[in-house]
Amino acid sequence: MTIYSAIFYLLAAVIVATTALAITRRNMVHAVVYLVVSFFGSALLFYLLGAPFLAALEVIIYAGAIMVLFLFIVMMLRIEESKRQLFPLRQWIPAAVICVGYLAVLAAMISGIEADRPVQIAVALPAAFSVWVFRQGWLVVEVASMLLLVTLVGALVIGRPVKPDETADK
Amino acid sequence: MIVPYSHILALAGIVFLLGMICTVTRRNLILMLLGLEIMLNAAAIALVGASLRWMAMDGQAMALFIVVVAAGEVSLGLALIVCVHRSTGSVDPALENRSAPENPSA
Amino acid sequence: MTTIALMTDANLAAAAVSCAVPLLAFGLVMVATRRHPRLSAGISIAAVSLSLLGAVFLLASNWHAPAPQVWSAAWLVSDAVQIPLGVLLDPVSLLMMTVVAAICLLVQIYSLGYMAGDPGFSRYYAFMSLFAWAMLSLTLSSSLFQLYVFWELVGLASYLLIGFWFEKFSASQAGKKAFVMTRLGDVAFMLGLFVLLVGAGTLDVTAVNGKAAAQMDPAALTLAALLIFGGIVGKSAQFPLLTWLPDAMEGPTPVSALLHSATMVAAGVFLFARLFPFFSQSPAAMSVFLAIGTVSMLLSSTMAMVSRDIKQVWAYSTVSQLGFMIMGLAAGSYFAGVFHLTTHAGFKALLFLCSGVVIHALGTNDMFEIARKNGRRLKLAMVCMTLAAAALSGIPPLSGFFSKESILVALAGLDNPIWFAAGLLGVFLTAYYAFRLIFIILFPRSELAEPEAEHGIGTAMGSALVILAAATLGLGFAEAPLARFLSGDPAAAHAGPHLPWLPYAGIGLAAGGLLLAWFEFGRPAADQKGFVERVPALEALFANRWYIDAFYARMVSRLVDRGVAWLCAKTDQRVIDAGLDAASRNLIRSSGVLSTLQSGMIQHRLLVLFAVVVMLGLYFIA
Amino acid sequence: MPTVYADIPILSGILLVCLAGLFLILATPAEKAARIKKISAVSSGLTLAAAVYLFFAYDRGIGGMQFAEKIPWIPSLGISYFNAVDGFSLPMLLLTGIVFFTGVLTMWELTERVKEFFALVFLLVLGVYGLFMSLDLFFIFVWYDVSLFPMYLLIAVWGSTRKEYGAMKLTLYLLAGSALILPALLYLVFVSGLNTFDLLQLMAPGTFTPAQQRFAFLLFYIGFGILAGVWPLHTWSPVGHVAAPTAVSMIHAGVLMKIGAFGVLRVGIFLCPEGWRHWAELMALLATVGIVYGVFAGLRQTDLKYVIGYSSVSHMGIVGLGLSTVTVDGLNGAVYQMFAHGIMTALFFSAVGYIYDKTHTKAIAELGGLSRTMPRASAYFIVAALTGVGVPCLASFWGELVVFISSFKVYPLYGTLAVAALAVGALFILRVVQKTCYGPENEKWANLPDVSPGLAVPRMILVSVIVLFGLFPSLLFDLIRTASMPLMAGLP
Repeated sequence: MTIYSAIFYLLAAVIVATTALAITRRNMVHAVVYLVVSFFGSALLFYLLGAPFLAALEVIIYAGAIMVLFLFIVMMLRIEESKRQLFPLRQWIPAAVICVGYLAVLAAMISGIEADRPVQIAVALPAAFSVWVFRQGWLVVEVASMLLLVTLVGALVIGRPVKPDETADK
Repeated sequence: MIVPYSHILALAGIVFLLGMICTVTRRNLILMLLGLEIMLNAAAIALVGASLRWMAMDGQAMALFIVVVAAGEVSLGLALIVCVHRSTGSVDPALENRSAPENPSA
Repeated sequence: MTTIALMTDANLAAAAVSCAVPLLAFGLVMVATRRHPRLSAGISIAAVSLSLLGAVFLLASNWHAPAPQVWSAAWLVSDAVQIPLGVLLDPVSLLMMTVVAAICLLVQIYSLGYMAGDPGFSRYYAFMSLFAWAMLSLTLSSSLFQLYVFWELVGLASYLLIGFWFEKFSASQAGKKAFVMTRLGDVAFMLGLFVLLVGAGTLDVTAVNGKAAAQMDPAALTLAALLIFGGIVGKSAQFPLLTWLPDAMEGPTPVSALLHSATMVAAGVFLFARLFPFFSQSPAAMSVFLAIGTVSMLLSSTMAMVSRDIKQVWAYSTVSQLGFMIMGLAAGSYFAGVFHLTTHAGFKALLFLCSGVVIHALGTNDMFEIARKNGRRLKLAMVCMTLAAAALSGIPPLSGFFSKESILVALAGLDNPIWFAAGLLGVFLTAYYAFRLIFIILFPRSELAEPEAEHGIGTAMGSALVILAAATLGLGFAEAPLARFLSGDPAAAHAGPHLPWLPYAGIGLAAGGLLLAWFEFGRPAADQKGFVERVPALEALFANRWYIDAFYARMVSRLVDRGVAWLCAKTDQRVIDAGLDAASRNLIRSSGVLSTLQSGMIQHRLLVLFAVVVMLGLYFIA
Repeated sequence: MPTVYADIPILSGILLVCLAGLFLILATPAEKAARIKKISAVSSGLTLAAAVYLFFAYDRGIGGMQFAEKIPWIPSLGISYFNAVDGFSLPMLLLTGIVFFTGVLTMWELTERVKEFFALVFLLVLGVYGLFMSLDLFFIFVWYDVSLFPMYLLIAVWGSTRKEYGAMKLTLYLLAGSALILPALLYLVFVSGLNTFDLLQLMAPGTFTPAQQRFAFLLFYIGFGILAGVWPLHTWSPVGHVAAPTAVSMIHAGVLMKIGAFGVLRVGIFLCPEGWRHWAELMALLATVGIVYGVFAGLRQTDLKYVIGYSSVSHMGIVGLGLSTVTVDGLNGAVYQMFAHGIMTALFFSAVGYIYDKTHTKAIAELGGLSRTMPRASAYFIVAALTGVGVPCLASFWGELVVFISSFKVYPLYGTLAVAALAVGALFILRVVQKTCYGPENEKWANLPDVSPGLAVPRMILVSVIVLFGLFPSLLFDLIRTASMPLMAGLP
């Protein structure tokens, strides 16, 4: 067991723990904060797995932009905490059944691949990665940018102030 | 020499599972969206791991696009949630629990 | 081939024309001349005259050629089922054809006066032509399917004519009753034909009477004979289907005359005579026929003894005389039955036409009412009626005497004396009820004799009466020639044991009946109350037709209407339909259950989605 | 059986005339009702004329399929536009022509949504014509469905007495039928391995194993049998008859029910003779129950159209009984009876429709004495009733007689029961005649007009057809025989 693997297990524990905490919080602010921690863990994991560029993006976009956006909305809407059962039984039981099946599939998949060989250390330098992406996937990059544009427009349309006569229609 | 790929996959799987549980059980649209993010993140972890395992950059590129899609999806999703909250005053996914149902009982 | 035969053979041409002309008249009247009553009557009478001419021509030209002549052409060819349209000329068909055409013509002439001014005058003549066509074609049919076709058409024509005055409920009811009851017999007839067809392989009349039937299985032969006789029972109003005939007098009186003498009911006896050789191959069936004829004869005589309705008495007497004919035929005397059919056609038509005159003049059917209104002043009608009643009773030298006597001879020849005794009893009862009616009208008791209204009998009506009366007087003496014509042997008239006392017994009993009637109704001191009427229970039994009608009415309403039909209708509504409706309701409800899956709740959908993904994963791994 | 191809595509011509009529009606403004009616009358008259021409031009000496037209349509699936007529379909074409033409004339006084009504009727008849002449299984199915769907609208919009219920019930039943037919068709086409929908190719002996035939025939029998009113799947028919407007009842009872029986014959019997033989006993049983049941259930009805509806169930039972005998006679009788019953019910419904139009009631108890007020209308009614009773020399007698004889030979018990039902049938139909037409004049109806000469035309046509084929049955039997004898001779 190398130091890298020790770091991996540590990060894995942190990610799983914080995620689990995040999804069980009543208070959504808490949930978001725990998830930010989880994403930081993910970022470190990416770094460990040789993707420094993605690690940076994870911090900037996931932990930074997305989670802040969540936080922002949570605070803006001021949703009062639900007094009801956290996990309603009607949804929880089927979910549990599905989980069991899912875990079975997961176990089968893990045992199925050549599991013994540990992955090697390697790094995809940001410059090389970027060149590769723009060479190999320029079309996908364009599509992604188009997607972001459409999302932007969509968000603007949805978020535009509602005129009184339109509410009457609804 | 880090860990076997299977361990990375296991981690991604467990995180995905947590996200899934969050999505289907929490009766709150914001938390559902959060669960979705968790699942996307789990997918990204699996892809990055696979990228390292096979020493190819496709996995990382895929993870990059996942981040892009996640960003877009969250912004649109949150906008919709705000919209729903504005018209019904609730973020419960079940229709009947909203205050101004448009279509009572399916 | 047949068209050539039609051109060259005078007999065939005459037969075809005689049959077809009334149909043309029917079509013409229905389509073209309904607005012109006199023209319609003219067309119809001309057509039936032509038929009579043809019939007389055929009779004369074949008088010495008793060998049957057959022509036939395909009417319908399916595969195994082939229905020919043909003409069979033999003595019985020729005789019957002549009788039918003659009576039809006389009745139509008579109707000129009787039906004058009726709003449905044209329709009446159209139906009369239809009747004539059906009956003439029936007599000449060469195969039994063809005969069945016209048999049904005769039923149709009588349905239309009995219900001619359809505004009267009783008339339409009687028409329906006649049709349905004879239909009941016809079902048996048709089944009998099927059995015969399966067994003998042919329905050609000559073949059935000849070898074809002889090769049949005896049980099947008896079955076929009994079933076919079912048709005769229906048509000739024999027991147990006898009640439609008395009701059938709801039609115009000339129609009754036609119906009772030469057409509808005679068709039954004609069929018996037509298939006589076939029937006589099954002694078991013949004895059943004998019993049915006897029962019908006696039952209807008793009914006639208490009826007050003049037409009804003659109707019962028709049933009884038909029973007599069937007895004669079933006893094995072909000639006796056919001869009585012929003479009966004459005097029964006369009886009805006379009654028609009386009814037309006085506007009532009730014999006591007629007596009170001085019905006896209608001299010609009363003379003719008395003459015909005497013929009916079998008083010599009228035609009825000869034909009845030949039947009695046949009956006397049977081993079991009970049939002969029943025949003699029938003779007595017939004379009694016939003269009961005559005496009641001739010797009115009522002091309330109303001043007689002047009613001239038109020449049309009168001439018909006179001709028929002449026939009644003279026909009896044609016995020997007819016997020779029908069976090729003048001695056939007395095909039985030679009993010199027999005519005297017949005459004696008839005279006895007459005297009893005189004693109770005719003599000045009589209180006009019959011996039956002194026993109320018996009278009720007879007047209610032995409750046969009530039994049928109850059967129809209980068993058919409220029984099977109710069951079927309810099954339809409550079981089949309701079952399907319930099935569809349950389908809707169960789809409601399924629709809860479509709650619109996004998490449920996600659950399903994940479940499917997981299941797919399990599937691909396993 | 030879197949004779046509020089001039008359069969397509019939379909084209229907289509042209349909489009002309659609192109005419809705206000010009008179013009729409004229267009309808002319085009339906043209199709009738073509049908009559075919009837007489068909070469009975050669027999087989004649006036054939075949154009490949989707060769990769083996679907072709294949039309031809034989001794079975020609009477049906003639029947359709007569009922169509007279039905259009009967609705001459219609005022409500004239354009849509006639357009839908044309669509309906287009499907019916197509089905009768088509020899391609794919097209048979398509035409079948084309003829079903206008029915719903015609009843639901122009009907009476629980019209939505009746229309929905009818549609559901008939669609259930087509849901059985389609799988059976596809099954046969695929197991044959011939990659063709051509009926004549598929019907070659040995194409299907007996087990396959038994399976497919049952589906066809039930599927088409629903349309033919086979007991116990008949309940849609009285309800539908009652709800439908006059012309639709005429076409519905006169032609559409025949499609069911014709489908059993053309598809079921042609393709699966072994299945036919195997299920014949069941067919005979159901048909006999239908015959007996129909007359008894009819006895209890109080609505004029229900009475006719149940008599139809009974009469169609006779058709079924004929088909079940597996003999030439049975087939002949059944096809003849289909034709005769079609004409008869058309006359029945046109008479009842007139009575209903004027009196606004179909309740038997309320009617009465109509012979005095409307002698012509009741005369038509009586003629139809007598035909229904089975009076000789009116068309349907011959069909019944031949069916009865053939069924008596094969199934003595069923034959006997069917004949016995005749007596009850007479009772129930004549009772209705007595209660509606006879009796004293009813003041309620005293001022109602009788059938005008114009409206008498279609009814007179029907009456004369009944009498014509009643007096000369061989006109039709000789034709049907050209188809039934080779069919039976070709059976293994």
